[in-house]
Amino acid sequence: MEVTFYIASAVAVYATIMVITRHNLIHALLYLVLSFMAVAVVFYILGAPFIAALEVIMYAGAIVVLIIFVIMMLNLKAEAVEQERKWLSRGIFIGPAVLSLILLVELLYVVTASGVSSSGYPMVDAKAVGMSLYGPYVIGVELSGILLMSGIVGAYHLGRQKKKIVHRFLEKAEE
Amino acid sequence: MILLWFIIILFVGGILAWIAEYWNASISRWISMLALIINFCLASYLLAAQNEIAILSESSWLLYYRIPWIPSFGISFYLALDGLSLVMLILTFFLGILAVLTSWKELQYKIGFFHFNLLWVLAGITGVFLTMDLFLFYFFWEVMLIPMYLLIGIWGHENRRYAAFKFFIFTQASGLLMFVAILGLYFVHGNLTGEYTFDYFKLLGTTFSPEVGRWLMLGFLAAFIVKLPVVPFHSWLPDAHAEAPTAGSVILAGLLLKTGAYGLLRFVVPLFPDAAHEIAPWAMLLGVIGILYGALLAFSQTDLKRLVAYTSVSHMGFVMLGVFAFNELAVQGVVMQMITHGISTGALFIIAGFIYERIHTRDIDQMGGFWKQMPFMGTIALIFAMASLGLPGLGNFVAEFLTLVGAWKASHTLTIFATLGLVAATVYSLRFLQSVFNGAEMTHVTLPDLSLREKLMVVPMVIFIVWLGLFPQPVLNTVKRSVERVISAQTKVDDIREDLRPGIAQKGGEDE
Amino acid sequence: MDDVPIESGLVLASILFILGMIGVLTRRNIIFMLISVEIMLNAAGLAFIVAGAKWAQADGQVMFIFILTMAAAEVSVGLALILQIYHQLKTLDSDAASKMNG
Amino acid sequence: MMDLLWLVPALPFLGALVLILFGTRISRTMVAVIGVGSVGLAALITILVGTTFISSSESSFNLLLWSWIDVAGFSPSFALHLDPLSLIFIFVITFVGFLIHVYSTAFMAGDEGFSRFFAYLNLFVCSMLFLVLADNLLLLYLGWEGVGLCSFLLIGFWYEDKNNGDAARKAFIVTRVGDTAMAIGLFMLFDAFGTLAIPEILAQAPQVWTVGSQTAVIIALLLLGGAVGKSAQLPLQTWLPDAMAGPSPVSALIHAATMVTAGVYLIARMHVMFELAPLAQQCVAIIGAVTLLLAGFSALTQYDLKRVLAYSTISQIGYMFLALGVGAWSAAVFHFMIHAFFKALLFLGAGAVILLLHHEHDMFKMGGLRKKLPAVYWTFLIGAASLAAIPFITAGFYSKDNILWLTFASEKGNVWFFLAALFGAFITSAYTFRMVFVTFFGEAKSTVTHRAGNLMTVPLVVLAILSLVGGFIELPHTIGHLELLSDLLSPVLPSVILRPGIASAEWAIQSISIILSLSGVYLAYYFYLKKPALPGKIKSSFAGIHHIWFTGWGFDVLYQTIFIRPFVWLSTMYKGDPVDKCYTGIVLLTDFMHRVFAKTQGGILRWYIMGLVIGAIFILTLGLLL
Repeated sequence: MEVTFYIASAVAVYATIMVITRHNLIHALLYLVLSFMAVAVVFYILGAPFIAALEVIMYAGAIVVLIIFVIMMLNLKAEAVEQERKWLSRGIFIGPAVLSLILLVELLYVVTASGVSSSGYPMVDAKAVGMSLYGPYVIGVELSGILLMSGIVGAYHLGRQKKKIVHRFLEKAEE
Repeated sequence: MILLWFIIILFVGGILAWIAEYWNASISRWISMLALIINFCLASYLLAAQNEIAILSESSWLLYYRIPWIPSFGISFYLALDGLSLVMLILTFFLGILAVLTSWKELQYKIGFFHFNLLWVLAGITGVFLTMDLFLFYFFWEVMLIPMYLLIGIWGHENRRYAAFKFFIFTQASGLLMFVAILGLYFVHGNLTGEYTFDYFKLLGTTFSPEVGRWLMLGFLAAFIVKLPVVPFHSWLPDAHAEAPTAGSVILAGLLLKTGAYGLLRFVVPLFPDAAHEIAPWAMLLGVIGILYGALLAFSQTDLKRLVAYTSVSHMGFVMLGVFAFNELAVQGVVMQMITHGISTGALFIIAGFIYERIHTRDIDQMGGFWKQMPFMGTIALIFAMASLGLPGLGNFVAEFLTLVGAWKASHTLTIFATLGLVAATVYSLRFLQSVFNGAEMTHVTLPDLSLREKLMVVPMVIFIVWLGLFPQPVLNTVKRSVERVISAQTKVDDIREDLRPGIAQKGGEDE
Repeated sequence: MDDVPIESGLVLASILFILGMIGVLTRRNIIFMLISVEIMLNAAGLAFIVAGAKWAQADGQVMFIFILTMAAAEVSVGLALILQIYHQLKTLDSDAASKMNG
Repeated sequence: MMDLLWLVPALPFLGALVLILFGTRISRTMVAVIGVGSVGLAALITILVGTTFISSSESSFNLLLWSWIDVAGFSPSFALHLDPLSLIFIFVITFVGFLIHVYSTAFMAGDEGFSRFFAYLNLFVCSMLFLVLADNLLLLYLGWEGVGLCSFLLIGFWYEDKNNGDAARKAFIVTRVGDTAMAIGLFMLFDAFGTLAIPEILAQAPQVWTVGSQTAVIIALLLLGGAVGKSAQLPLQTWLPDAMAGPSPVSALIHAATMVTAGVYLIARMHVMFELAPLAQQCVAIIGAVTLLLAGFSALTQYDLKRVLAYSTISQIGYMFLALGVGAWSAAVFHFMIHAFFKALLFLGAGAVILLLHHEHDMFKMGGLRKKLPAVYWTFLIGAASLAAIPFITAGFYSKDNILWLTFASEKGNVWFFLAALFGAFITSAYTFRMVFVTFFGEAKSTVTHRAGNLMTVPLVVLAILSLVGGFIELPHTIGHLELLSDLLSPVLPSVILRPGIASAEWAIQSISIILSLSGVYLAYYFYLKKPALPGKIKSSFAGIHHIWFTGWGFDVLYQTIFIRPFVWLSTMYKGDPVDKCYTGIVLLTDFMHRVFAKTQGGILRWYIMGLVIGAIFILTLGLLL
């Protein structure tokens, strides 16, 4: 089981690295699916099968599909890849890399130094999750609902092609 | 009730004047004129009848009017009139009439709104001079500010926005400090007696620890010395005066500055006698610095209105010197100074306005030899230049001499320096007079001498200033009891001090 | 259910989070930035799950569901924005959309 | 009859008021009638009041007009106080003033500011009368400043010329410096006595202070400051020569006869103060002695006819101060009166000459006017003789001789004062006759088209007569011994105390002074008529001294350097208001900060995230460290 965890972890990390370094969006998305899948495995190992399923359905499924739709709508061509390569110069990595390294070291230190260790995770199944969702967290569920609705409304509103009006507004703003 | 009418007439008059512009701009002029004349007549009636009224109410307060406003916070709509307020009211309405007259032709646009602002400023000033509730006082203090800001910002000269903002920021910042001090006073008094009130008379006897008293007084002082203004807080004044339209300058110099002096007399000294006593030497020093600094700067200005503005700084130094000298002579001098300076500087601004109307510049270097074409205006300018340098026979002399005689008792050195200010005043007044009216004629345009309307404005001012110079006693009598009240607040402190440590107090009285 | 140390799970979450952050910081393409944000959210969710597993409580998973919900809403609105930006500016460069500077 | 006293200042005031209000609308004749008539009536009333007063036995007469100010014990009122001292002054002011007004109607006939001139002149007479009639020092101060104002207005009467304006301004400001000292003196007096009423102060002063008390000395010195400014004495004498820019009648009335002697009046009026302060009185004497010499030397070198007279005025007032300083109060008043006559005469004569020569001031461009202007010549000669103290026949002899003798003989006098006065007398006659010889003798250098009219001649003649006979009211012991004036003044001014056993030397002193004044005349004759080339040579060989004398001992340059330049420099430097700059600094700082922080709102999303990350690192580090 331990080995499975580490393998899945390694896959997740590798896939994520590939995601953030790809020039081609579709390639990146495929790696992203891979990364999510690997994390789903980890979830399963950690005793959360319901969440693992959700991870696959929502992240690897719905969200990635959504992004693919958008990419298709944007109709990006080969030059987009070229441009992406240009944008992603080596120099641009240095600053973030240093910062990230510092942050990573700090996080690792915090995590390992806390001295928590355990073995064998009990299964927390969907029922338990459902019980607590509609028990103590019912307010959170309601709020999530509202959030999702506003997300839908917002996406619809923003996604409309009201080119002319916005254009005039921008022109005005540029004066 | 008559006190309330003073304010209502101005507020309503202002709104009517604004509305009237919709039909005809000149109606709004007449409306504001009428409102001010009614008020002036009412105030004059009170002045004439003050003795009868005073006997009726058996106190130094002639009239009062009080209704609760926000009772849960101890705020009431409380107006009261004594000699000092009465004299200041007369000055307010007199200069108000002049301000309307001076803008008769000068203004070309948004006339109704202009008169609205003008009347509301005057209403604010009237309120400040009348109110005996500190919350209401702050309210009127703000009412004064915003229309004035608009007057400068909308109808001013080239650099008006800068001047208006500067004026607003200075007065507002200091006004907020005062508001904090008012609240502080409110809570200190409330904690002490259990009665939370903004009533001036109830707050009068409040005792503080010296530390608290000092800070609260500084809060009040901040608002008043910025308004007065005292160097180094004067820097808004030259800009505001120079950029404001003539009517605005007249009101600024003639009345708004006086609210600062009034505040010192009415609030700072009676409410915080101890703290005021402590700060007196410094305050007097600031006054003297103001006198000399203003005079020095007035001499070098090339902008006519800025020159006059700096003379105001100089003259207001006398107020500061006199208020903190704490004796009847000096304080009477201060009251006279408030009136005479209002008239004389107002007149100088009006003359500057006349000249601006004719040659469209305020630059002294482009003036000269105007006497030839405008001897009448020259004579008027001569009289007011002499007034501002303190020529005996004109009102300002009485004011300055009383102030200095009083201040002499408080501090010899400072008085000597203040007296040197008279020489400096001579220097700048003569420069003003000579470079504008004497010398070879510099412009080759025809300059019409004063028209009837213009004469109607300046002639009463001349009469007033001469009358105040030769027969100041009626005014002095009117304010006598108010002044005595200010002094008694201070002498009480002196008595207490003397009781506590007689030896030291006596010694302190003798040196300097 | 052998002894996978709790630290390992947290370390994995940290690494993923940092990688996502690197992505946000380095990429200029808005879609990539959005993907990176998803990675970060996912990493945060992972941390919750690990913690929930440690204490054998459902709360961690509940939180993950909330995060998921939020991520979904965010992606939908974010993608709509991307569409608009692309229509307006004809580019996916996030720097080009800096009209809102002070 | 005495109650009419208020009319004396009121009439000229009314005249001024009418002329200011309606001057431009009425005819010139009317203007002249009002201007001259008001002063003439005032003079008439003065004589009436004066005779009544002298014939009555009272020593003074008070007339309260109205209460001026009454605050906390400070209660000066508009009240007139008539005593022999003020009587003499108002007589001189109204009478000489009247003559000068008459003269002015001719002198100013062609001027466009005719009514303005008379308005100012009337206002001046009114102020001057208030000055000398004042019952309290504040009213005196009113008159004091009023005459200063009128002096300013009249010096700058021809306002289109900037130089006139500058001269007027200089006069006002310099005298104002003295006035300020005096104002401080008034504060101290009020502080000490609680009143400014002159009689009360004079009565109380000896009881409050002992002789030489420090406060008394300071007050006396401050009053002296005022006197020095008004009377153009050292060190505030510089304004008077420049003041000659005004019309000649103005110079005659204000800068010779009346206003400049206000200082003399003040000191005489407050003589009790000065007696209580011997140091201050000694200062008066020293100032007088030094001034009379310095001004005399300057007068010797001037070209401008009126400037000679101006320096001569300074010098003669120096004599009065010297007399006051040695305690010869009535001698000073006597010399004031005589000086008013002959100096007014000289100025009017000079004015006539200048007018008839089309505003030519340089006397070396005149010459030979004796034949062409006989009336002016004879009257001018009489005035000059009186100024030079030609013995026995002129009034100036008696008044100056009186001072010379008392300088020597008085208890407070000494030999040095005497020598200074004596040498001054010599210089006086020298420069006076230099002026006469250069102007009226020798070759004619200019053309004269017409002669002075009656309106000009009559005042000249009247003044000439007074310059001759005016002296006979006070004759020295050696000649006749008549003391009309001193007797009149005796209730007000104490008589001089002589040093013991000295009275017999009077005739010797007199003869020395006679010899010196005559030799001064001869000196002028020798240099300017007999050997006209000689002065030029001397002048070129002593050019340095000549320049110093000519420029009035360089006081102007000195004041320019130590007062005016620094003031102007300071003022120009401060023009932009440095305090304002501080506030501008605050504004600039705010603006700068705004710019800096605005940079962070660049709209580049990645920078925002970077900021987030840095914040996270910061907080984590803090958590780790603490």
